[in-house]
Parts: sequence; C-alpha cells; structure tokens
Amino acid sequence: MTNSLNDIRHTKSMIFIGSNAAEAHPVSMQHILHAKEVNNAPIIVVDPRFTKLAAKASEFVRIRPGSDCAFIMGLINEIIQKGWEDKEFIRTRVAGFAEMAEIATHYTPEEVENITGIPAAQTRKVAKILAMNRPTSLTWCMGGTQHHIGSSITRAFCILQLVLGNMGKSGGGTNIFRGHDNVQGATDMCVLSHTLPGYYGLSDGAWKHWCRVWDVDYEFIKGRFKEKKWMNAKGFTLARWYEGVLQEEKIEQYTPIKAMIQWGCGSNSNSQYDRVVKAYNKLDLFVIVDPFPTMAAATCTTDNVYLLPCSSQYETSGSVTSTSRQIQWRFKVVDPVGNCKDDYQIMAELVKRLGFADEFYKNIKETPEDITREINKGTLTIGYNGQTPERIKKHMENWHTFDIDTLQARGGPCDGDYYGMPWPCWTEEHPGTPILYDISKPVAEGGLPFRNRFGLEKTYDMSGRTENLLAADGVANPGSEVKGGYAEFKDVVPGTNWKTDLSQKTLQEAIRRGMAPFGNARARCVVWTFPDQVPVHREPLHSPRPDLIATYPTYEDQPNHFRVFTRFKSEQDPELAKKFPFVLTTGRMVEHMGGGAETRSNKYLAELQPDMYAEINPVTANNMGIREGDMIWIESPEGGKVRVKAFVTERVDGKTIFMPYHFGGMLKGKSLIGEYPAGHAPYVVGEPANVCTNYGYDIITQIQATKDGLCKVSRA
Amino acid sequence: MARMKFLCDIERCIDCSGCVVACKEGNHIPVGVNRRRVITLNQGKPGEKSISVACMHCADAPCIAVCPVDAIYQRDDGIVLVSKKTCIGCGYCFMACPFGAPQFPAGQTFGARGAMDKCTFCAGGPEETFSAEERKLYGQNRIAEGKVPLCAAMCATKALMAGDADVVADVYRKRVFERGTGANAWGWDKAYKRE
Amino acid sequence: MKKYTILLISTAFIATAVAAASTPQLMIGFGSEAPNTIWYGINTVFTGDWQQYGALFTSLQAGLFSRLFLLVLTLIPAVFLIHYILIGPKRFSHDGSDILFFPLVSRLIHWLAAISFSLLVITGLMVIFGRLLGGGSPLMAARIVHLVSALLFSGTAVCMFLIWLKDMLPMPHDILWLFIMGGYLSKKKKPVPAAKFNAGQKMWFWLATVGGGAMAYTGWYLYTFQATTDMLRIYAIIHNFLGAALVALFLTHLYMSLFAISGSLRSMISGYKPREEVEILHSRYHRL
Amino acid sequence: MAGKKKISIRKGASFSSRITLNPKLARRSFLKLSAATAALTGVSMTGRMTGTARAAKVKDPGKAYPGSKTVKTICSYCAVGCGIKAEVQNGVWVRQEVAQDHPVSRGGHCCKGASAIDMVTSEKRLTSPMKRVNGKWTKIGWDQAMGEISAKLTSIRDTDGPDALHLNGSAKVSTEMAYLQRKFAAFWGSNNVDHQARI
Repeated sequence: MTNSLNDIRHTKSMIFIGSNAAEAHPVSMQHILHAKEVNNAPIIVVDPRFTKLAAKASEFVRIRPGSDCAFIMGLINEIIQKGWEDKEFIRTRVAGFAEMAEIATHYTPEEVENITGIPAAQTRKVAKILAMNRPTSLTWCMGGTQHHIGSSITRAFCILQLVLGNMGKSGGGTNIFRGHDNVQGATDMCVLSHTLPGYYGLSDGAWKHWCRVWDVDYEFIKGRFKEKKWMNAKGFTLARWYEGVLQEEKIEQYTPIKAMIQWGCGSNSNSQYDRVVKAYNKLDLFVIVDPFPTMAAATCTTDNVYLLPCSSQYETSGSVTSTSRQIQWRFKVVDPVGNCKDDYQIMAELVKRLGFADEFYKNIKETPEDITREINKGTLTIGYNGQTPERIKKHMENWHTFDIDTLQARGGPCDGDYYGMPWPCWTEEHPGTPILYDISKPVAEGGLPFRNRFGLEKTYDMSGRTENLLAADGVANPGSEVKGGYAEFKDVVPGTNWKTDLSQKTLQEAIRRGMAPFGNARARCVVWTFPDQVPVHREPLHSPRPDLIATYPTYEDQPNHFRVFTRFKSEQDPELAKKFPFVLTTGRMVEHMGGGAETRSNKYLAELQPDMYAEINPVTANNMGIREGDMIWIESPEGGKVRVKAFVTERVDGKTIFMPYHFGGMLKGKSLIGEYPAGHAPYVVGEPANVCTNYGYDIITQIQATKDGLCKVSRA
Repeated sequence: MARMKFLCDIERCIDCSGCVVACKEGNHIPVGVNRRRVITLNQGKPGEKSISVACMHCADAPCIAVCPVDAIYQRDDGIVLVSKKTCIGCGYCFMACPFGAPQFPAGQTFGARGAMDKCTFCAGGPEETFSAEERKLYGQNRIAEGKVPLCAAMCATKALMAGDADVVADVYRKRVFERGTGANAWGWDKAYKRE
Repeated sequence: MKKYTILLISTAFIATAVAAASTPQLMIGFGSEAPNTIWYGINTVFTGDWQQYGALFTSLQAGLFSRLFLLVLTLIPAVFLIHYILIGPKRFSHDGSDILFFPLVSRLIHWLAAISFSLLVITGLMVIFGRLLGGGSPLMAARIVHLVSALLFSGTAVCMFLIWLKDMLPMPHDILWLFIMGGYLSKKKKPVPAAKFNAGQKMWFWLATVGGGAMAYTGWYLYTFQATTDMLRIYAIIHNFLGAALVALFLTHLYMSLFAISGSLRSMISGYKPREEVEILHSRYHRL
Repeated sequence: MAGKKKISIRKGASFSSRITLNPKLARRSFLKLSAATAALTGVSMTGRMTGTARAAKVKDPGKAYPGSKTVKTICSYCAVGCGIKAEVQNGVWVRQEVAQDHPVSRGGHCCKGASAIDMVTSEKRLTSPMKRVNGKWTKIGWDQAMGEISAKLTSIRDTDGPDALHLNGSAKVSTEMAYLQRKFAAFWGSNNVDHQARI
C-alpha cells in the first residue's frame, strides 16, 4: 500500500479490482465505509463476482476473469480522450506517458466491451466517476495479480493512478490489501527465491552487502553454494517447486529437489495441488513446521515426513508489518503450549545441528530484538532503519495516542510519529512515511518523491523519443536543497551508495539536506525490461474466448523460468473452451484463512462454514439439473477434479464457477481424516479448490494463475 | 438510569460474523447455540443487506410475558436476563420472541432441551457477579466491569452498537445525516437518472 | 359443560384461521425500498411471521391459557360439587347378576392409560402453573415425565381405539342421550338411551384418542422443535386448548367414576357391572 | 388483526427483588457505563471520549480476573493488523479483551480475529514432534526429531548439493523469523526459498 488503511478515510472515490475487502479484510471496511458515508465517496467494485464488498458498492462492474488489464487500459484511454488526465502531474512526475497513451488508444470502450464483457457505457461512466471524484483510492488483491499477465495488470493499475494524478496524495494511492498478517514483513525480508532481504536482488553486490551486514566473509557464503552461478540464479518458487521434485517438466538445476522444509505454509493454496501431493510423496525428507497439522501432513504418506509443532505467534514475540507498512510488535502472551517450541528455538536448534550457528548468530544474542537490529542495519533500500525494537514497542504501548485520521501521535512519548513507522523510516528520528511519494511534506517529516532507479535518461524503442527520467524543475519536497529532480545519493561515504552504506551516514546526509536518499525521479509508464513494455491485454492461457486468442496471444514458452520450463504459447489451446465451458475462479471467505489449517481447527469458525462449495448461477444450475446442496464434480483441463456442494447463487454469472480455496483434508472425493495425527484432524474437511485451478504462471513473478482457468461441471 | 440497547446499522454490516464468534468465544457458548446470528438478505444481488441479530432486550419483552416459571426478568437498565436455574426449557419464549433469540442447548436427560440460553448483553446472570458459577452459566459480566458487550466492541465496521440508548441513537442519527442522499443512496441512480 | 368444550375448540380454530387471514401491517418507509420490507424479510428468516402467530401466541400464553386452566380446574369441580350435593350419586343394586362389561385386556389397557394420562395431566398442569412451583429442576423432571407418559399413553390410546372403536361409533340415540343429559340431572332411575357406551363416554373416547393423537403430534414437535417457528406457535396453541378440553373431560370422567356412579370404580377393576346399572344407564346394550 | 393486538405484559414489579439480587451490580455497574459505551459504540468518537472510557476503566478495573495483566499483541490472520489485548492470569490466557484504542482496528475483529485466543487454547494444536513410522504417526522427542532431520539434511547436501533442499517459508511468522528463513537459505547455500507472497 502506498497509503494506509486509515488514509482511505480521506478518499473521494474508491475502486476495488479483484479485491473482496469485506471478506478478506473486514476491519478495513471501517475506513472504507467511513469514506463512503462521510465523503460521499462512490465505491466501484470490479469483480467477476458480486461479492460482499459489491453489496456495499455504488457501482458494480462485472468483468470477465483475466481481462482486468483491458478494462484499466480502457479507462486510461477514456480519461485521456476526454482530457481528464492530471496534466501537471504527468508533466512533472511521470515518464513514458506519450508512449503509453499511444498503446492505450487501442482500448476503446467498445473494444473493452468485446474483451471484458463490460458495457461500453459503464466503462465511460466509471472513467467519469474516477475523474470527477479525486483523489481515488485504488485497491487490488490477488484477483488482480494471479494471472499469467499479473505483472502487466498491476502496472496498469499504477499507470491509471499516475494518469489521474492520485499518487502521493492523501486519499489516493495504490492500496494493495495484503493477505496474511505478515505478508508485507515477509516480503520485505524477501523470503523469495529471486532476491535477498530488502529487495536487493541476487547480484554480487547484494550478496556482498548482506555478508557485511551478517558480518561473515563473502567467500564463506560462496563456499556454501554448489557453484557461484547458483548464487545469482533465481531459485524455484512456491508456485512450481514440485516440478523440481517430479521433473515432469525440464528443470534447470543440477539436482532434483529431494528435501523440503515447509515452515508455516498451508500448501493447499498451491495450484495443481494433486501434483504437489505427488511431489510430497517423492521427497526424501519432508519437514512440516506448523502449530496445526496442515493438509500436507495428511497427504504425505511416506515415512520421510516430520511434523514439528511450533508455537503460534501469541506464544512468541517479534514484529509484524501490516498492509499499511506499519510495523507493530507482538508481545509474548503466554509460553508455548504443550511441548511446542517457538520458531526461533526451532531455527536455532536446526542451525546448531547443521553446524553454522556461530556465523549465523554472530550478532544475534537476544532473540528477537537483535534480529530486528540486524534488519535495521541492513535493509536500507526500503528504509527499515528507524524502526528499532524499542521504538516499535513504544508505539505499541502508546497506540492510543495516535490520531485515527492521520495516524500521527498527538503528544505523548511518540509525538509526531506515524503509527508503526511505516517504511521508509530512514533514521531513528524519522516519523515514518505514511504516504509514499508525497511531495507535500519534507522528507524528514514523512514526505517522499518517486525513486530514481532506472538511470537518468531513456530513449524509448517505440517512439525513439528521449526523456529525462528525473522529476521536473520545481517539483521537490519542501525544504529540499535541490528544487527539482535529483539522482540517488552516492559516495557520501566513498565507495558506497545509499543502499550499501552501513554507517547510514548517506541517509542522514540526505535527510539533513531535505532530500530523499533514493533521488527524485519520475514514475515510469514504460518498463523497458519487461516483455510488455506497456501493459497490454493477453488472453488467459485457458481462455473462454478462443476468438480473441489470435488478437491477444500469450507469450512464448519460457525455458528457464525460475529454474523450470514454463509453457505459455504451447498451453494456449483454442479448442479447450469447447470441452471446458466454465471459467473457474477462486477466492476467500471471511470465516477461513489461507489453507485453513488454523481456522478449520477452530470449532466456531468450522461451525460457521462447515462445507466446501462451488458457487454456480441459478440459470446454469437449472439447465444442468443441479439443485442447491447437490454434490457436483468440477474438473480442470489438467485432470484435477473435486467433489463439492453446489451453492446456487447469483453472486456469479452464468459462465463462472467460484470456489473458496480454504478447504483441505479431502482429495478427489476421498476423506483424509484418518491420515492426520489422531486427535489433530481439523473439525471440517473439504476438497481443496486448488486441485482444479489451472496451469498458468505470471511471466515475471511466476505467480500462479488461479483466477482465470477453465473447468467443466457435472453432477456427482 | 441508562437504557441498554442494541442497534445494527445494516448499511455497515458486512456479514463477517465477527460479533457471532466474539460472543461464542468470549462466553464459551457450545457449538450449535447462537446467541447472535448474522442474516443476509438478497444474497448476491444488488440490495444485499446483512444484519446481526441477538436478543434485543425488548421493553415489553414477550418472553417475560410467556414464561410459565418467571425465569426471565428485566433489570432496571432494560437488560433482559434469564435465570438458568429456574428455567425449565419449555421453549415458549422461543415462540414468543420476534427475533429468534432464545436458544436451547441439549439438557442432561434424553437430550431434551436444557435451560434457555440467550444474549445476556454480557451482563452475566442472577448469580454472584464475577463468580465462577456465573461465568460458567452465562459467560462474562462485562457490564459490571463497565465494558460494552463483546459483539459490539469487536464489530469490524462498528455496524453493531450497544449501550446507552441515547448515545447509540445519537451516533446512528449522525451517521444517517452524514450519509445524506449522495451517490450511495441505493436506488437513486435508477430513480432520478443521476450520473 | 360440553358447550364449553365445543366453544373452546372452535375458539382455537377460529383464532388461528383469523390470524392466518390477516395481513401484517406495513409502515410507511423512505427511499426506494421501504426499510420495513427489509425488516420484514429479516423477520421472516428469523422467526416466521411474528405479527401473525407470534403476537397471538404471546397474548394467549401471557395470561389466557393459565386462566383457562384455572377456570377448568375450579369451575368443573364446583359444578360437580353442586351436582353431588343436589342430586347425589347413582346407586345400583348388586343383587342381580353382574354382567362382564370389561374383559381383562381392556381393563389392563384402561388402567395403563389412566395412570399415564393422569401423569400427563399432573405434569402438564405443573408446567402451566410453574410459577407457583418456582421452576427449576423439579419442573424440568416433570417435562421428562410428561414425555415418557405421553409415549406410554400414545401406545395405550391406540389399543383402546382398536378395542372399543365398534362400540364408540355414534348412534342416533346419542342425540337423545344428550338431550336428557344422560339422566344425570334427575334422581330417577329411568333407562337412558345408550348402548355399551353412552354419548358422554363416546365424547371422552373420541377426544382422548383422536384429540390425544393431536396432542401427541403437536407435543412431539413442541418437544423436538423440528418445525418452523410459526408451526410451533400453532401447535402450542392447539396443544393448550385441546389440553384444557381434555382436562375438563378428564375431571368429568373422574367425577363420574369416583362419585357420580357408586361402584363404578370397582367394576372397572373387576370388569363386572351390576345388571341394574346396565339396564338403566346402558339400556340398549345388546347383551341385555 | 392479531398483529394489531396490544400484548399485555406483566410489568416487573414482582421482579424488582431479582434486579437488586446482586448488590454489587446495583452499586457500581451503571454509573460509568454511559461514558464507556459512548466511546465504544461510536465510530466518530474522538480521543477525548476514548480517554474518558479509559479513565473510567482505570478507576474501576473490575474483578473479573483478579491479578490478571494485559498483554498487547496483533491478530495473526490478515494484514490489517488489528490490535488484541490479551488478559493473562497466572500464565494462562484467560480472555481476549478488546483493543478499543488501537488506531487501525479500534477493537474491531472479523470472526477469525474474534477467536484469536483459540490459536492458543485449541485442542487441535500439535503438542509434540511426530514422524510417520510405517505410515502411522508416532510421537517422538525434539532431540530425536532434530537429530534425524539434520542428519538427513546433511547427507542430502553432501550427495546432491545444497539446491536439493527447498524451503517454503511463511508470511505467518514474525518479520524477524522471515528474515531468519531467508538468511537460513543463504547460509545453507541455495536460493530455493519462497513463501506465500508468491501466491
């Protein structure tokens, strides 16, 4: 989120695309409905499904899954055609606008209607609502990202906000509601196969930086790897790690995966779940660390599986980063129950036995505070420096002193700080940055320009035009020494830049001069390193509209996509829609979370939602002779199938089937209750929807495409 | 004397069931007994509305009128409570209630209905305040602690309000006033051709 | 007496019928959809149409039912007391031969029914006048006894129905019997028109079996709650009115057997009735 | 017709004895209630009102759980980051109290967060390390579990190389733990590490 949940209270209009905040983030609705009631802010919900959020909306736009990019580009085109774009903002702070606008002209409201199914008049109306009610808060969630063009779709969202000039403004921003409690923190720490903590990447410079932070020799880390080239190669991802075990598609690694540690991960959120199960049973070692037995424990029936009971987050302490980038501290409530150990203890035990504890814990004596300090020391890119454990705890103890509208403390020990010191919080005196890219405030008080990251100048391939990538003259935060664009800070401490200067003198110097350490640049509409430099629509791999495939084809196959061969073009078959006529999309329900291991083990939540179901439109159901509560089979083109209850509802349209993905404990009609450790099976079991979600991965991030697959339905 | 009331703002209720679980978890209600429930109308259609309903602590409580053993009584602050030791589980209060509030956990013999259980406004029961017996039979006594019932306190969107009728009414009046007749007045788009 | 019973039953049915016919009152609302429609919908989901049956049930249960039972319990014994004082019991000579009126099986069934029915009446009244007893576990136990005896009675009632059905079919002379009130209003021993069972007994029989069946049916749902709330309300109303009628006839039966006809208790135990009694009270009994 | 009927209700004269049955209640429960409710119900209530409510609470802490202390923590379900106040008595989490003054959630919870205490009290929680022996789950000690796991890991590393291990980390752990997970992968010598944010 560029802004915060509370900041939505200041918005004048809201658009939610692929987000069902009422179910996935219920408490955020407090602020959303406040804006709706007090500011008369219209809520536009774009979704294939009439969600609980749509029930609160003033405009509901039913979109065909996977066509978000076309709709947004259509909005951008309509806004530009009508001259509603924020011309001053674009002139001073946006790069590549002309090139982007050129491509957007293709997406006329009529073409958008053809692709997305949204009436042209509604596209025009939404564009007008957004243009007339600024600032707009734009929210997306997994509905916007879990597509094979997910990265294009998210960029389109950002470009829309740039065109409207809503970035860096209170009430505006791109507000991605993150899923799990600490997705933001874990992402910032980059438990990701393509980067080191703080989004440093895997370059040699990144490794050297972190070796300095860890206080270990670079050669030591290098020695731990098979060869140096594996240090810089992106690893397998959670979406497709099982291919490394099964090797059914060609892998680009010297060895198959033989061991797996699954630490706090409900695996049934993985698409192609039946193949994941197959991989579990082929592993030589499978370690599950979780407070509850996940479905993985029930599906892996070999003797190579271990269950380690870790404590819940209430039995340990540590910081957690909310979707608003606020860092909060979890104080330990009680000691770990039974014979559980907390995460830190288990990690310490493991590292000790694997023989690198001395190096690993070199500067970590007090857990977890010393770890926080190490993070403060090394994570310079996103300004994780000022959030010391002491300050986070102080914020927790005085949370009542923070104003609900601004999230700034009024008086008290945290006076002037923003709640949770949203990153970047450059120094220990910095109050945190409540709104990213906000140039109305001095940097020392939480202001920020756009980051200078991609050079100072660019000549576009498309137009041949050369553009200065720094912000225009006169556009800078108040108190900035340079009144205009400037490059990132380098060589304040010779040989380092702001990202690698562990003394943090660079940061302090920048703040002192009223400038952002990362420079003051323009936001890009054109990303020249991506296959689609400007977001364009591409039909889902399994498209229900074969006629569009020729015009909007997908990408070429990728031979080494996170170490595994990934099909794109060869997977897109125009004939598929004949055999699999329904679009399958998945999502959340409010009563359960993730794979549901925790919530389905909670008797009250289990009572509220005891059955796995698939939503089906009454017309479709009647045509097929399916009645509410009947059992139906849903089959995917890959052969995955689930037996679920039919929930006949007008939430979905006649072409779409919706399933929640929280259920587990059954596989292809068979209950696995007996496979759980006795007495620890969840109260309710159901088919995991992800057995049916289709093949398809984002071209950049390899996020799985669970929202726009195909399926067929039959009575069970 | 304050008059305790519940009010559920249906424009705000998002059917998250937070109130339901807050009540159950806080008062250790057995599975199957719903002191509070959320009901959704027109599910999946424009005009979908949800509302959270529990005992409304009526002024002229019909349950009190029909109880054959006078197990149900009303406190001076309007909270309607049941004495579980007096209740015989006949179920008449359930038939009299316009809100479906009375609940009957299974009793000891033949699984017959046990003593009636319903929302206590988190005010416990006639047993000694904060005693283990009160907690076991009725759950928390938050009113005696000066706290608001759990369901309203934990409402995600502050749709459910509980407390002094005057304050609740003021808050709601302010909201209705703020909402006015803007873009979010349901049906106005259609009725007045507003763009 | 009988008028009263008929009145009660008809009141019950009329009341429900009227309630069913009346439409709920809607208030005036604002906006395109009246909030009342929403509230009405919500209420329908929760408890059915409270305006129809809920209010009716509440107003009846809030006072009428207990008063009705109080009336039955006081008025009927009072009437009989007056009858006993003014007219007194009928005594019949035991000189003549006794006639086997009730074989062993039917006596056995009768007494099983009698015990279970008495328990039903007692426990039922305990619940109705629960506030005098203070509620709590004794009454909770009474509800269980009510259930057990109801199951027992249902069984015996079926047997009684099968055994006596032939003799209990209405006859034209029953009208005559009713006109002279079975001869109970005079001290004279004049033969009254009745076969094995007189019209009063037939009324009791039909109410106890068919009415008892209805009581069992409604009672079962009141016990299990496996019906819509509206149906439960209707069942409860029927159960109470019918209950009052049964209690009334039960009291009559008690009075007749214990006081009005001396020796009838004995004949129910032995099975034999004095010939004179049969000649007078069951003048058209075919065994005569 | 029946609907218009005014229901006659016996008024509470005979119950007045019951109302004051509990003298403690009568004495102190209602006095401060209006202030407290004002803060707790109202969305538009300001810090002033919250302050009043807190002041009332401090003066009258209640005796529901004598000697208990309140620990602040954060809900572990979604990323909104709702506050939780945990009431702990003698090392036992006895009650999930409402964090009414939390600046984001203001006490609000969805159904998951409202039963956050269940994460600790649930009887479905695993309490001992386990492994499958001939397909049957068997309880083992921590020493044995960690010993066997690390031995196997070391042998896999020796024969197949560090990239034969994949670590699925988590977004459900603390930031510190997530950091350790990534650091572990780096020290182990592999980039095969990922977590839910990919999905």
